[in-house]
Amino acid sequence: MIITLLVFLPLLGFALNAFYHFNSAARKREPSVWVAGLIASSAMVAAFVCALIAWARLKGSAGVGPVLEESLFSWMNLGALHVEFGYRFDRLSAAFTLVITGVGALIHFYSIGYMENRGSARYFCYLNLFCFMMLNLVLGSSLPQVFLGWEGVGLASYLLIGFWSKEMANIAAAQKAFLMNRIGDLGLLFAMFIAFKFAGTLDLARLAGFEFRPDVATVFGLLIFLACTGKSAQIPLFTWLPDAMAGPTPVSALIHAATMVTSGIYLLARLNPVISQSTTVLLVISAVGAATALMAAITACFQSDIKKVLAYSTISQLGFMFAACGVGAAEAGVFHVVTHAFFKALLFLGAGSVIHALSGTQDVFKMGGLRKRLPFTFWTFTAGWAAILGLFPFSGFFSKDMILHEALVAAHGNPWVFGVLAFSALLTAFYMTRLYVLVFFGESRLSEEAGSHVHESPLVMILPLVILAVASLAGGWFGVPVHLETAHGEGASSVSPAVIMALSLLIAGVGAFLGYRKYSGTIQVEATKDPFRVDEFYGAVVGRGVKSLASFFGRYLEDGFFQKILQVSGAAVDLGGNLFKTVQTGSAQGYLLMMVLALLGLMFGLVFGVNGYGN
Amino acid sequence: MEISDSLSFLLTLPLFAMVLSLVVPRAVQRGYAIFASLLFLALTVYESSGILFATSAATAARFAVEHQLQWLPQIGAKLSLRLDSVSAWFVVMNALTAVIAFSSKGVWYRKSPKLFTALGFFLLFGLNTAFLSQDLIVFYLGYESVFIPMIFMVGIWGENQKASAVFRFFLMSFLGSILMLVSVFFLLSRQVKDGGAVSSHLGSLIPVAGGLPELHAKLAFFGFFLAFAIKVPLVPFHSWLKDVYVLAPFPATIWMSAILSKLGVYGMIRFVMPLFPQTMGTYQGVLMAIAACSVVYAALLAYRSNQPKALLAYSSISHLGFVMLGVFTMKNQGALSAIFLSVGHTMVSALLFFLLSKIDERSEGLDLGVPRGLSQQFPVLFTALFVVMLASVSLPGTLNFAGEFLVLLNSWPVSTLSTVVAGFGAVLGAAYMLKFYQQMGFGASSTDPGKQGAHAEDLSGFELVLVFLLIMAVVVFGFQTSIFLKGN
Amino acid sequence: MSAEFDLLGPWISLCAGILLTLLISVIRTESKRPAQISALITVVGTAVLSLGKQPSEAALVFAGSFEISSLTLLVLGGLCALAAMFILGTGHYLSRERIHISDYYHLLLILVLGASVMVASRNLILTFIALEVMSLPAYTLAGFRRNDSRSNEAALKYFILGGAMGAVFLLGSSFVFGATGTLTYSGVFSASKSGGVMLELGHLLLLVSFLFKVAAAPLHFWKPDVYEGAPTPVTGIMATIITAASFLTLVRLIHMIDYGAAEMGNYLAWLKSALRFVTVASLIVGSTVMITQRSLKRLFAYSSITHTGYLMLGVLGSFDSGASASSVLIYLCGYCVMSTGAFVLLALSKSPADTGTELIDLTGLMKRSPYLTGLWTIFLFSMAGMPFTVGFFAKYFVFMASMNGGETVVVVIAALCTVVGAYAYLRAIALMTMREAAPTSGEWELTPGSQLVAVGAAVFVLFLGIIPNAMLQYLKGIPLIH
Amino acid sequence: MTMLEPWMMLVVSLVIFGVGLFGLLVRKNLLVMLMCVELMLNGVNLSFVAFSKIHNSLDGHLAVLFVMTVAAAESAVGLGLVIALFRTLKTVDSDQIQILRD
Amino acid sequence: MIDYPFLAFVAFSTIAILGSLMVIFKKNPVASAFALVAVFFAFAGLYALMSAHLVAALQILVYTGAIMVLFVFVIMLLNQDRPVEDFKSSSGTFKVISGVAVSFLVFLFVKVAFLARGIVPAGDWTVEKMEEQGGNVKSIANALFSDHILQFELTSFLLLGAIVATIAIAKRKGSSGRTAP
Repeated sequence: MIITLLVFLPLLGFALNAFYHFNSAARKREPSVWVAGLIASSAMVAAFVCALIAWARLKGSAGVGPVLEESLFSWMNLGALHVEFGYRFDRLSAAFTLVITGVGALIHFYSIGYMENRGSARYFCYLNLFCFMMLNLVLGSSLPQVFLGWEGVGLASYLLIGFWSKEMANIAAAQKAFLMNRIGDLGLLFAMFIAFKFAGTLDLARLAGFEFRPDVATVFGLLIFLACTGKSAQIPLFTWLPDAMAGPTPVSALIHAATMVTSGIYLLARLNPVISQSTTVLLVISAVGAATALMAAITACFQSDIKKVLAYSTISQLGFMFAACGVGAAEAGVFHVVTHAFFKALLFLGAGSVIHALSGTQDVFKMGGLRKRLPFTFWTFTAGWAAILGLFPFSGFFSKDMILHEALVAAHGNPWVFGVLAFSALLTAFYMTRLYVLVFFGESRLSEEAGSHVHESPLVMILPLVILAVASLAGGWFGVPVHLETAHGEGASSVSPAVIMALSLLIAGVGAFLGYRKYSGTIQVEATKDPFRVDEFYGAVVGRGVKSLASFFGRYLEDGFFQKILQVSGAAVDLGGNLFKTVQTGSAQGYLLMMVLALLGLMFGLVFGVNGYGN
Repeated sequence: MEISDSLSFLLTLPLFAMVLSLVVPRAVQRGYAIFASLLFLALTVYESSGILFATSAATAARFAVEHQLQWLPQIGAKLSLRLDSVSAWFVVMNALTAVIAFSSKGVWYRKSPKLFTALGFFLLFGLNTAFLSQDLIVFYLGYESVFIPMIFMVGIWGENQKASAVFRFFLMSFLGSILMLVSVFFLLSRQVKDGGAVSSHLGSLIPVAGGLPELHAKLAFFGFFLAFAIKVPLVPFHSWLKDVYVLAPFPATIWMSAILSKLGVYGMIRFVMPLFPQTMGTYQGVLMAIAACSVVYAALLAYRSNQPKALLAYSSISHLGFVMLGVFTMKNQGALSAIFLSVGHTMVSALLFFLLSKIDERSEGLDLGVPRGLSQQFPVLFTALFVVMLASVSLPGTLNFAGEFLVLLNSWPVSTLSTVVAGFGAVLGAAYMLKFYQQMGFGASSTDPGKQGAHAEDLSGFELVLVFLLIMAVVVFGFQTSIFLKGN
Repeated sequence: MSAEFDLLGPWISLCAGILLTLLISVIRTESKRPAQISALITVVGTAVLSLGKQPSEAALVFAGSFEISSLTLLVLGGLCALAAMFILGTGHYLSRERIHISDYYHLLLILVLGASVMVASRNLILTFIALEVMSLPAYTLAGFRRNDSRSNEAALKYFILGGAMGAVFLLGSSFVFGATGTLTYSGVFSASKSGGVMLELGHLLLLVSFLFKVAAAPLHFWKPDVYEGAPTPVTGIMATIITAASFLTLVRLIHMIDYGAAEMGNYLAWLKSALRFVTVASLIVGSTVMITQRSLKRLFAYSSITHTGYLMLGVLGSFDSGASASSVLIYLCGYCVMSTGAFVLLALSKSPADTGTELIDLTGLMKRSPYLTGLWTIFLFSMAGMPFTVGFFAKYFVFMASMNGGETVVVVIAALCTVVGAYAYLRAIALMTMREAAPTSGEWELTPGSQLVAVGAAVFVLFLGIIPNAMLQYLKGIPLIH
Repeated sequence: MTMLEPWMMLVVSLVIFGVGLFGLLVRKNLLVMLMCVELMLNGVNLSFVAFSKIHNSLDGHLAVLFVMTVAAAESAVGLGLVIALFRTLKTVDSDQIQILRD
Repeated sequence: MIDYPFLAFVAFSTIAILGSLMVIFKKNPVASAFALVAVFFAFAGLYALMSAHLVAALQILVYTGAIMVLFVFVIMLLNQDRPVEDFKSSSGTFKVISGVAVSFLVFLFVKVAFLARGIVPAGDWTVEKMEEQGGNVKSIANALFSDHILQFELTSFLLLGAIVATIAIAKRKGSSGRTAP
């Protein structure tokens, strides 16, 4: 029952905190952040411990694909459909579970400091709910259960992005995230229907072993991929992620960097055997992944909000992972998920620490020279920076290098993908260095007021930073956590890993150098811009489209046509009534004449019609 | 099958309660109504517990009860009531809706409370007659008699300008139901022509309908279909709905959206499917398309509505489109999923209107404009509203998700296109429900707390317990689906 | 013969009552009460006498020109009961309108006598005389508000058109007589085997005159005007007693000729389509014009045209078989009860006579008198054919009869007209319950007698709407035609 | 033998009926209209007697007797109604009685 | 040989038709009434031609003697003995339609009435038989008081009703009710 316990611990935290929240509300008292935070954090720590125990058991058990299975109850049984509610813990799940519980626990702790004075038990409720849902996603034994987690994390994300609900902009961002995710979710929903129709099962293990018809496999794969683009912010459904930065920064770190957005990778990795059945799907995935990586990297270079830069960076990194999955090297993608979780969480939390120190300022052009004033933050951020650049021996080096290598050598590898990814890596180095330099080096550009309050964050925030910094440094040495089937040797070309490593380091160096050159001197304030304007495009086409369709229906059908039908039929009856009334002149002789005419008609019918009289 | 006359209690008790309500003093009228309906709910659940809690379809079938009472031998109509795994759900939902309706916004008890309670119990009676009857004439009687209390509830307690809405509601419903009656007559006359003994029992009409020539069957089918399509409503036949939902007092809106609409669903499952399987099969594609269009069309209009009640009204149409999609699969599993989703819809839409009525009580009235920023002020109320809203957008883990999922799963092989279209409706559903919640819940508070007087406190007491229990039911049954599916 | 005279008892008692009432009012001229009481006793006694008798077989007396059967006794009893209800329920109206004179009661009794004999008649001349015995008091009663020109107008219109149509009936009788050489129904029946256009023409003329009496479109024009102008109780009497008797006579006239005769085949087929036209026209005209009306009496006039249409549905249904059209009887029974209730209520309106009672007078009635509103609602719903009222079962039987007769399209049209008609009734109900009272809306008074009648009728309507078994059993056992 | 045959009487009777009907339609004086009703009834009477003659039957004669009685009663009532109308409206013109309409 | 019955028929029917036309075309109601009297007399002659002597006698007694007197009395009572232009007040179209409709009606009636030529007598009450039974009057009286007694009795109520009705309706204003309330 260890897995079940592991999943339900956050739910327990959620329930306790919910009770605490309503209890305090009823007594008109502010709930204490420390109480709420400790409840939530201890639930997460306990879950992490459980995850470690389970991991140990998994290591200990023999067999090719060691799995821990726990079935709770049967969820839906109808006809051929049998959906069990249960959990499966294998290597892939284990990697994700450890990240979720581990990084999650750290971020919970961090939140206690970050949310002091502004948070409440509600916040920790949501955070725990998120973890519960995320664990369901990665541990669920069947697709509906994955879907439960899938939509559940969307819900938690919605709640947390809109956490500060007095600002309507935050609510709008939250809604946008939820809706774009919902569009993606449709893909998963439809994929389930197809799976059930053709495979007759929704169980993940059985499904993974099922051989689909080629065309079905393509459609299925594309639908799954659609779901993944929504959740993992890939083209075309990526625009919600930058807006999602409206939530508290720890949330961005946990949900929108480390865990939730990577669930697309999880699903692709989980269904890798099915996905791999169609080369079309793989091609689409790698192309979209590479394109997203490049596009987001370019956009990140033009952002001035510290969190937005990180957000685009996340999208870009997710693009790397997708590209890895697309070329048929899902384990490289998963590896990158893990390392990325460490260093991106670290970066976000560092950014959070900076924002916290500056009382909410997020514009990098209003920072600068914080190296001295926030030493812990600076050093830990440096670790994150190095990791994302892929500098040896930081974890990013290993995973990114592996992806670049696989892009060339994997079964579905492609030099184009490699090229794009490499260029993206260059840009990554550039914009991260830009950020790094703007925040921590140079002259202070703080406003008077913000400058006077700058202070290093409390221990409860620093400690997670340090731990994550260590993880970012060491994470890569553990190696690839999973072993998925990857066909080697049939790749486009075979290149030595060493060459790629060197190339990768070179790229990082060049990018960092360029970034440093540009931003180390006098700073020109740059306005934020979105070179691709995808968001505007969606707003103009999809948003306006739906609205105008709705108002078209509303105006011409609902208030128009349907009302007209009623009015016309009413008017027709009324007209008939008034028509029949016109003979009601009040003149008795008029009536008599009408009756005589009626009689005459009847008699004509009788005499000539019936009897043919007179023929 | 067991012959029992305990079923007739399900009809006589509401009538008894109706008569009693005319005697009960004004001051305790509301308490009486809630108490009596709760008692009736308990009785109903007890009566149908054998079916409800059966673990397998076979067990449920064994608990099915049929009760026959000679009523109108001259026209071959019998009071043959049947409580089985189809009708049991609707009967229970009916009793439940009465509880919720009576507990909703209490303004009605300021004006002729006795009449209102009496009408409510009459409604309960009429609906139970319709849900239990296996005899088409008796079914029609129940089906049609439901209009009477509804008209008066909307007409007497409704908002201004309600008369034309009432007319629309009544005339369209009546048009449908009378054409259904003509279809029944048609079948009966056919029976006479075939030389059989006249009986309007479903069982004896099925062979008659089966023997109809194709064209006749189509026409007869159309009569039935129109009645139920208007009642549900499906989209081209829905134009009565919005105004009457908006203008009706909250209890009436709850009744209409939660249970009156189910009459259509029930009729389609219970009568149309067994009577006209071939015709329905012929038009299946069209029917599925209509259902899918209902989903999307109503969702778009809900998205466009700024008035919370209108929005919920359209959302009701939209969700019922899913239900009908399940019904039109014409498969056992599809129908079962549809019933499942119906139950979800009953609870969720009743709760939504119930909570909206509570918001209405606590603000200056919804007709004066949508109140804003209330979630800070009434955290419990809005949390409940949020959870119900999630159920309404069928978030996994709720009853509605399981229902909707199974419906779509079953409709996918039958008509993929319709299912895809309906799926997009689900996305829109999320959009308008979020808008609905955000409108009232978030932002800066628009109401002056000083103005609200006695109703300024949050949801509490009986209302809270009721809402909590219902929400728990929505969540628990979202996982414990076997209670509905019974291993079918 | 003595047994037959025993069966004639109810009629004799009615005649005796008429004379007694006359005598009493002549002797006690200073008060109108005795006449009212005497009339009431007469009709109640006659009703009891006639409903108590259940002859198993029809007896023809007076050389085959008069039929004593369960039907004719039922009709006599029923009409007397309706008359009793009106006598009891509308006395206050007569007082208010200053037409409360003994003559009113004589005329009413003579009217009932004529109506009941008309249905029992099996001889065309007797039918004509009975028709006039019924009609002359009706013309007069319609003009009984003598100081009101509207009442005079109504009476004269009714008289002129009724007189002309009486002549048409006679001409029809004459042609039938010419074609068959006899004036008794049975003689015509046996002679009709040979057919002939003269017989057909005569038959048609007979039917036309009675279609006029029951106001089937397109012979309905008189009805709204006469209804509006006549004093309300008289309108009620026309709507119930006269309509019921005329309709039953119409049915008997339709079935006067032999339906099995091959020579009549063409004619019967044509006649059926003509009646179908009349049915549909009555339904459509009645229901559509009904919704344009503001005056309540005119509304009920068009409503009764619609009801004629529904009754014709029953006739159409049983046309081919010549079978006993029990659906007609059932419908009439329900229709008379609910109309009586409605008109008794209508007579409670204290609106000035020169404007008549308008729909607007109902506005906000629920606030002023929930009791009255409840009664109105019951009758109006029954007219609309809502469940649990007798109106539903009445409609059930005519629809079903018509459907069995293969008239599916007509039934569909009738169903649609029901919806249109329901709108008109619902509008009245809506005015009562859903609107606030307007300053112009008229007053209503409640009197004990009218309450008794209205509540009784309402109970009857509901009772028969829920447990109609006994009534159905009884009425189904009564053959309309022999 | 005579050329006179009963059907000739019939023609006369029907023509008189028609003339009465026409008069009823076009005359506005209520008294004359009542006379026209009498004309119609007389026409029918003649046809009854003619048919009676054709059929060698007595029924037609009897019918005429009754019709005469009815006609007398009817004209008495009709004239009474005209008098009542004259009292309120001071007219016997049928065009004046068109208050009730629609 | 002169066909006297036919000549008489032609004369009477001419008088009847012309008289009836005068009834409707004379402007003065009194003139109409007198034309009507002429028509009634002509009818009596026609009845006599068909050996319906009782009917002929009653025609004169009842119609001319009773009904027409009543008419003339009422005309005088209401001061209507002056020419009225009411025939002209009717609209032309109305008259034309009425005329055409009535003509067609009569045409159809007559067309059917021609069939009377082929009718086989159904009864045996020939003139000769009536003479045997004691004459036209006695035969009719026998029938009237045996088979048609019910009609006869009912007419008494008809007359009673008519009397009551006429009194009730034509009474002077203000005397509604035997006792003014």
